[in-house]
Amino acid sequence: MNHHEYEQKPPERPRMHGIEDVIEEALDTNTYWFKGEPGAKPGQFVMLWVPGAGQKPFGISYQEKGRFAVTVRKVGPFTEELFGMKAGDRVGIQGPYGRAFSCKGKRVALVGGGYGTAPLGFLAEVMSAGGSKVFVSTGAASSRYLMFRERFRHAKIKAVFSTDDGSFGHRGFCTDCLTGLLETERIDRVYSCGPEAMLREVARICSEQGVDAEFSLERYLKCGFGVCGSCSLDGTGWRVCKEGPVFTLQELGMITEFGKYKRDGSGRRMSI
Amino acid sequence: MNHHEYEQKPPERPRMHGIEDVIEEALDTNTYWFKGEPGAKPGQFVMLWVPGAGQKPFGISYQEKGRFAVTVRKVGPFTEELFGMKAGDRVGIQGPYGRAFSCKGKRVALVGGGYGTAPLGFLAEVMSAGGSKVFVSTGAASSRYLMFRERFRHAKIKAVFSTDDGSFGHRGFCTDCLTGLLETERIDRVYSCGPEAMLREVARICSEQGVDAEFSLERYLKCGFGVCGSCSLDGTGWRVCKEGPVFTLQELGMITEFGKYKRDGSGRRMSI
Amino acid sequence: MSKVPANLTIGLFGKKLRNPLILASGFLGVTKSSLKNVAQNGAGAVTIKSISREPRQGHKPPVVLTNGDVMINAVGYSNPGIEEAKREFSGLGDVGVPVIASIIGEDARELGYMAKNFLSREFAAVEVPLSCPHTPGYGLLAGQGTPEATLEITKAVKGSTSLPVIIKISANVQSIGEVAKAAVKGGADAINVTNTIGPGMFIDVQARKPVLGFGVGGLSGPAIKPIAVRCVFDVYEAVRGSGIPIIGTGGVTTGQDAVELIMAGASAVGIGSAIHFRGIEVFRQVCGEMAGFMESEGFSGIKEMVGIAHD
Amino acid sequence: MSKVPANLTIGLFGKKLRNPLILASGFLGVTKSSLKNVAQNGAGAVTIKSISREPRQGHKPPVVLTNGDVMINAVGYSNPGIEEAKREFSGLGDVGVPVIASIIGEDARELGYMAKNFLSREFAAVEVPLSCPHTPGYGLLAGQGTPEATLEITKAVKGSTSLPVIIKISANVQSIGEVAKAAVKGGADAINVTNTIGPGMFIDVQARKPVLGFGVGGLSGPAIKPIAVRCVFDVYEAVRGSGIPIIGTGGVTTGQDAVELIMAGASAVGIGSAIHFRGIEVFRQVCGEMAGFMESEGFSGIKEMVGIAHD
Ligand SMILES: Cc1cc2nc3c(=O)[nH]c(=O)nc-3n(C[C@H](O)[C@H](O)[C@H](O)COP(=O)(O)OP(=O)(O)OC[C@H]3O[C@@H](n4cnc5c(N)ncnc54)[C@H](O)[C@@H]3O)c2cc1C
Ligand SMILES: Cc1cc2nc3c(=O)[nH]c(=O)nc-3n(C[C@H](O)[C@H](O)[C@H](O)COP(=O)(O)OP(=O)(O)OC[C@H]3O[C@@H](n4cnc5c(N)ncnc54)[C@H](O)[C@@H]3O)c2cc1C
Ligand SMILES: Cc1cc2nc3c(=O)[nH]c(=O)nc-3n(C[C@H](O)[C@H](O)[C@H](O)COP(=O)(O)O)c2cc1C
Ligand SMILES: Cc1cc2nc3c(=O)[nH]c(=O)nc-3n(C[C@H](O)[C@H](O)[C@H](O)COP(=O)(O)O)c2cc1C
Ligand code: FES
Ligand code: FES
Repeated sequence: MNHHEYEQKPPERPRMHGIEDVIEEALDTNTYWFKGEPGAKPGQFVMLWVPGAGQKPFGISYQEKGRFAVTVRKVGPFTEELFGMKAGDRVGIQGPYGRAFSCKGKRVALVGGGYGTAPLGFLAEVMSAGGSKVFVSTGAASSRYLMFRERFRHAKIKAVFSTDDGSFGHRGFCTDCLTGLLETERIDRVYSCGPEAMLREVARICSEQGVDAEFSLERYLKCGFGVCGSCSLDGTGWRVCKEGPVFTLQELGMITEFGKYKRDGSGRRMSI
Repeated sequence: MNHHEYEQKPPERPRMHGIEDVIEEALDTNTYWFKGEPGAKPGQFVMLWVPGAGQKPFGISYQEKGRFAVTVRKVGPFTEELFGMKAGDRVGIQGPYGRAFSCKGKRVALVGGGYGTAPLGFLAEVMSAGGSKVFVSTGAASSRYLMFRERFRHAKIKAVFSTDDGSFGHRGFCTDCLTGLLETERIDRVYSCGPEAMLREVARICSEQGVDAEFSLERYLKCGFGVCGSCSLDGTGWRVCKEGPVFTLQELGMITEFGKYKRDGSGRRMSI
Repeated sequence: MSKVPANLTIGLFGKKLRNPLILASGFLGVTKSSLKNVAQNGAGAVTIKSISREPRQGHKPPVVLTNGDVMINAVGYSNPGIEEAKREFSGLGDVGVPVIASIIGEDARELGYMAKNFLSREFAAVEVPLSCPHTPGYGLLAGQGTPEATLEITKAVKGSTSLPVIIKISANVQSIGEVAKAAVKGGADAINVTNTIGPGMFIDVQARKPVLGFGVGGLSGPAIKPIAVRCVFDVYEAVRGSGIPIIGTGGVTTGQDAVELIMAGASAVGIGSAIHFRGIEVFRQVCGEMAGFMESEGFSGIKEMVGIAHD
Repeated sequence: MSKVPANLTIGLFGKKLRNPLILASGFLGVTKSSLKNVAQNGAGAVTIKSISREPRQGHKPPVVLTNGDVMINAVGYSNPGIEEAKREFSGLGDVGVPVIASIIGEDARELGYMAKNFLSREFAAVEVPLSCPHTPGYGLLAGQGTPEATLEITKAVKGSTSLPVIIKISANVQSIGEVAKAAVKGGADAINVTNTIGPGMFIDVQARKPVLGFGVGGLSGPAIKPIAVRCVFDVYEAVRGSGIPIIGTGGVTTGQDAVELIMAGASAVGIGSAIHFRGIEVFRQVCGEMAGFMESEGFSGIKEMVGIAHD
C-alpha cells in the first residue's frame, strides 16, 4: 500500500472563460460560445458559474476544434443573469461531467423537446460524422422556440419539427413523429432529451416497438461531480451527475421515481 | 497557469523495512541489509528511522538486485541503538537523497577514511562494472577497523590499505597512498569520503596535481531533503543534503567553512 | 509475521457491522435509495445527511469544490426538514446495513425536539454534529463547540431518545479533549471526530472573487487526514478511561488511512470525500486494503489495532 | 484586456522590495550564507529561523515529513541562541535583500529582552511568531495566541526596538480578527498570517507509532492554502481601517497562489514549504508566473490587486 493507490484527480473548480459570442437560437434561447477544448462527449454537461448568481448545469450543445458552446433557455433568475451577459464577459466552467450518450447505432432517431434539443445537436453531428444515419424529431411550444433548424439542414441531417400550436411543422408532439420514423426508417436506437413527460412517452413507444433507447435526465444538481447526493434517483440511488445524466431504457425501468417525481434543492419531493 | 505547474512529489516519510541480515564488516562496523530497490546512485544516502531513537543519515554502501545495505560505525546513542538490532527487526528508511558521485573517469582513485569507505564500496562496484579502472586507498585507525577487504578482492578492485598504528598495510594515512597512485596510475579523477581533515588533504593533493576530484561531506542533517537549512554550508549556502553531499574540488573552494568548522543540531559552530 | 485471515467486523452499539467503514454525513445521504446504493458499494454502516426542523435550501452553489488533495464545501445543511425526512427514512431495513440519523438544531432545546420527534427506532443511532464551521446558526458558528454547550446538548439529546447518541466534534478547537470529556459526561455513546477543518476559502484569481457561494467552507479529504489522526489520538487519551468508542473521520481514502485512524484510537472510521477521490467503490477498496494489511501484519481483528499507537 | 508590463516591486516598512515574496521563517534561515542563497534564487526578502535566548536542540528527528500536498513539522525551534545568532547575522548587506529577524520567547518580558538584546539595525524588521502549534513553552502552547497575550507581547516588543514589528498569528484560533486587532492596538507594523496549521500527526502503520520525534507537528504546504486565504481575508476585514500591511503565508507554491493571497488582502507573501514542493528556484518561478498573470489580466502593479476579492 503506498500513496499512489489511487489516481490523482484533476481539480473540480470552475475555470473562467470569456464568452466569445452569443447567438440567439430561438426565442429566450441563446447559445454561448467559449474558447477551449473540453473534450466532451455528447450528453455530457458543464457546471456554469456566474459569480454572485450561482452555478447551474448545462449540456454541451456544440464542440468544434478550439471552441464549444452551451445553449440556454431563459427560465429563471440564473438564466436571466446569463441573458444579460455578452461577448467578452467571463463565466466559470467546470466539467465536463457525467455519462455521455453511447453513440451506438447505425440508423438512429434523436427526439428532443424544448431546450432538450441542445445536447442532441452535438450528438447528431458526432454520430453523423461517425457514419450513422441520423434522424431528428424535435418539438417546442411554438415555431419561435424551435432551435437548430439551420444547423440540421446544414449538416444534412433529416429533421422533422413539431409545435404544440402548429405554428411550424407537425401540430402536436415530437413523439408523434418518432412513431413515424420507427415505422419507416428501420431505426435501431433512439436518443432522447427533454421534459420528463416526453421522455416517458418515448420510453413507452420504444418499449412497445422493442427499440433500444437512451434518455438524458434532469434532476437538481448541486455539486455536479457525485458527492452531495442531491441528484440521487429513487430505486437505484444512481446519481444523475455521475451514473447519468444518460440512462438506457432498461435502466430507466429500475428508476422508480422516473416520470413521477423529483426533488428540489432541499431534497423535498415535487411531482412531475 | 493551472494546478499542474509543478510535478507531484513523492511522500518524504520513512517506510518500514525489515532488516534482512546484519554483517559485521569490522570492529564496531555493521552492514544492515534490506529488501528493496531504492534506485540509489553511489554517494546518495538514506535517512534511517528507529522509532523512539531518532533518525540519522547513512550512505548506501551496497545495492544489488532486490536488496541494498548501509554500513554503520557505532559512535553514539543512535548507532548504539542500531547495533542492538537484529535480522527481522524493522527500521524506517527515507530517501535516497542527495547528489551522487558523477561516476566519471576512466582511471579513478577512491580514497576513504574510516566509515567514509562505506559509500566508496558501492561506487567502486558501479564504476568497475561500468568499465572504469578503479583503485582504492582506504585507511583506518587499526586493522580491526578496516572494512571491505574481501569485498574489493572479490570484485578484483585494486585496493591499498593504511592504518594509523601500522597493524595492517601502510602505516600512515590513506592520503599517502593516494600520492603514490597519482604518480603511477594515470588517475583522471579522485573520489573521496571520510573525516574532513582527510578530505582537506585529498583536496590539497589533487589541486597540486591538477586532478579532478569529488568529495562527500558530512554536516548535521535534520530533514534530509532540503527544507530546514541545518546542513547549509557557509560561503555558498549549499545544502549538504540537496546540492551535496558530493561536491567537486572546484565547488569545495567556494565553501568557506570547509575544513574549518561545522554546526551542531542547534546551529552552533564547532571547529573541525 | 503469521498470516491469519483478517476479520473486519466490529461491534458498535450492540450491533454487528460487517466492517468499520461508515458513510460520513452529508455525502449521498439525501435519500434512502442513495444510502442503499452506498451500502451495496461496501459500507459497514451509513449516516444520513443532517436534518433540521424546517426545510433548508442551503447555501448558493458552488457548494463543493476540490483542488489537489483538498475538498472544500459550504452546502449549508440543505435538507427537506423533519416531516419529509420522516417519510424518506422509513423502512430502513431495505438499506441492508445500520443507518445512523443526523440531526442539527440551533440549541439544546431544538436538538431535544429533533431527537424526540424525528428519530424512529429504525435508526441504529443518532449523530449530533456540533462542529460545522460554515453554517450560521449551527455548530461552531452557534457556539456549540465549547465543552459547556457540548455537555448541555448531549444531555438534552440523551434525555429525548433511547437511541445511542454520537456527538460529532470539531478539530477547530484548542481544547478537543475537554469537549470530548463533556460529551462523555453528558452521556454520549460515541464520539465522532472530526467534522471539516477550517474554514478555508478558494478565490478565483480571474473572477477576483471567492468561489463558494457562501465564500468560506470546511476542508475535507486526504489533506486533512493528519489533523484527524491527531484529533483521534488526543480524544482517545482524553476519554480512554470511559471505554467510549471513537469514530474517526477525516481524509480516509485508503486502507492504510483507516488503519492509521484506528491505531490512533478509532473503533470505526468515517468516509466521505474519498467517494470523490476514489469513486463510490472506495468502501470495498478500503476493506480490501485493510484486510491485506492485517493479514501481512498478523492482525486478526480490528480491536487488536485500536489505539495501539499509544503504547 | 490590455497588456502592460507587470511591476512586481512593493514598498514595505519604507523599504523597496523587488518582489513581494518573503522567505518564511524556519526554512533555510539558519545562516547568513543560506539566506543569501535564497536571495540569489529570487526572494524579495528573507526571514531568519526564529532565535531564542538560549540555544535549543529542538525536537528529536524526524522533524519534517511530507505526504501528498501536506508538509508536517515539529522542529521545535532549534537555534544557537542569542549570542551566536548575533555573530551569525551581522554584515547582512551581503544577503542582497532585506533580512527580517524572528524572535521567540516564553512571555512578553523575555520577548522584550530578545528585542532589546538581539536586534541590530541591520535587520529590516523583526517578526514575532505567537503561533507555533507544537513547541512547549512557546506560541499557542504558551497561550500566546489570545488577543490579550498578543496585545501585551506586541507592546513589549515595540517598546524594546525601533525596528518595524511583524506579529505572526495563527489560523488555529476562532477569533483571528480579534487577535489581529490586538496586534494593531499594540502597535504592530505588519501582521503575518498564518503559521502552520493543526497540529497534525502521521502514524506509521507498520511501526505502529507516530513518526515525528515530537509526535505531533504543524501542517504547511499546498494543502493549507485555502485556510491561509481565508485567514488573510478575515484579517483584512478586521484591520482594514488601520492600513496595516498583511504578509500572507501558507501553501503558496505558484504565482496563482500568491495572487490569491494578495487578492484576499495580503501586501506581501511568505513562501516556505514550496522550497520542497518546487525546489529552491520557486521564488523566481512564482515571480514569472505572477508577472505573466498580471500582464494577461491587465494589472500593472501589486497594489492594484491587494484585497480586490473583497469588493
Ligand atoms: C444535466 C443537465 C443538463 C442541462 N442542460 C441544459 C441545457 O443544455 N440548456 C438549458 O437551458 N438548461 C439545461 N438544464 C437545466 C438548467 O440547469 C436549468 O434550466 C437552470 O438551472 C435554471 O436555473 P434558473 O435560476 O434560471 O431557474 P430556476 O427558477 O432556479 O429553476 C427553473 C427550473 O430549473 C431547474 N433547476 C434549477 N436549478 C437547477 C439545478 N441546480 N440543477 C438542475 N435543475 C435546476 C428546476 O427544475 C427549476 O424548476 C440542464 C439541467 C441538467 C440537470
Ligand atoms: C550524508 C551523510 C552520510 C553518512 N553516512 C554514514 C555512513 O555510511 N555510515 C556511518 O556510520 N555514518 C554515516 N554518517 C554519519 C552518521 O549520520 C552519524 O555517525 C550518526 O548520525 C551518529 O549518530 P549517533 O547518535 O550514533 O552519535 P552522536 O553521538 O549523536 O554523534 C556522533 C557524531 O555524529 C555526527 N552526527 C550526529 N547526528 C548527526 C546527524 N543527524 N547528521 C549528521 N551527522 C550527525 C556528529 O558529527 C556527531 O559528532 C553520515 C552522515 C552524513 C551527513
Ligand atoms: C459536501 C459535504 C457535506 C457535508 N455535510 C455534512 C452534514 O450534513 N453533517 C455533518 O455532520 N457533516 C457533514 N460534512 C462533514 C463530513 O461528514 C466529514 O466529517 C468531513 O467531510 C471529513 O471527512 P472526509 O474527509 O472523509 O470527507 C460534510 C462534508 C462535505 C464535504
Ligand atoms: C520545517 C519548518 C520550520 C518552521 N520554523 C518556523 C520558525 O522557526 N518560526 C516561524 O515563525 N515559523 C516557522 N515555520 C512556519 C513557516 O514559517 C510558515 O508559516 C508555514 O510553514 C506556512 O507556510 P508554507 O506553507 O509556505 O510553508 C516553520 C515551518 C516549517 C515547515
Ligand atoms: S449533484 Fe451532487 S451528487 Fe449529483
Ligand atoms: S538537512 Fe534540512 S536542509 Fe539539509
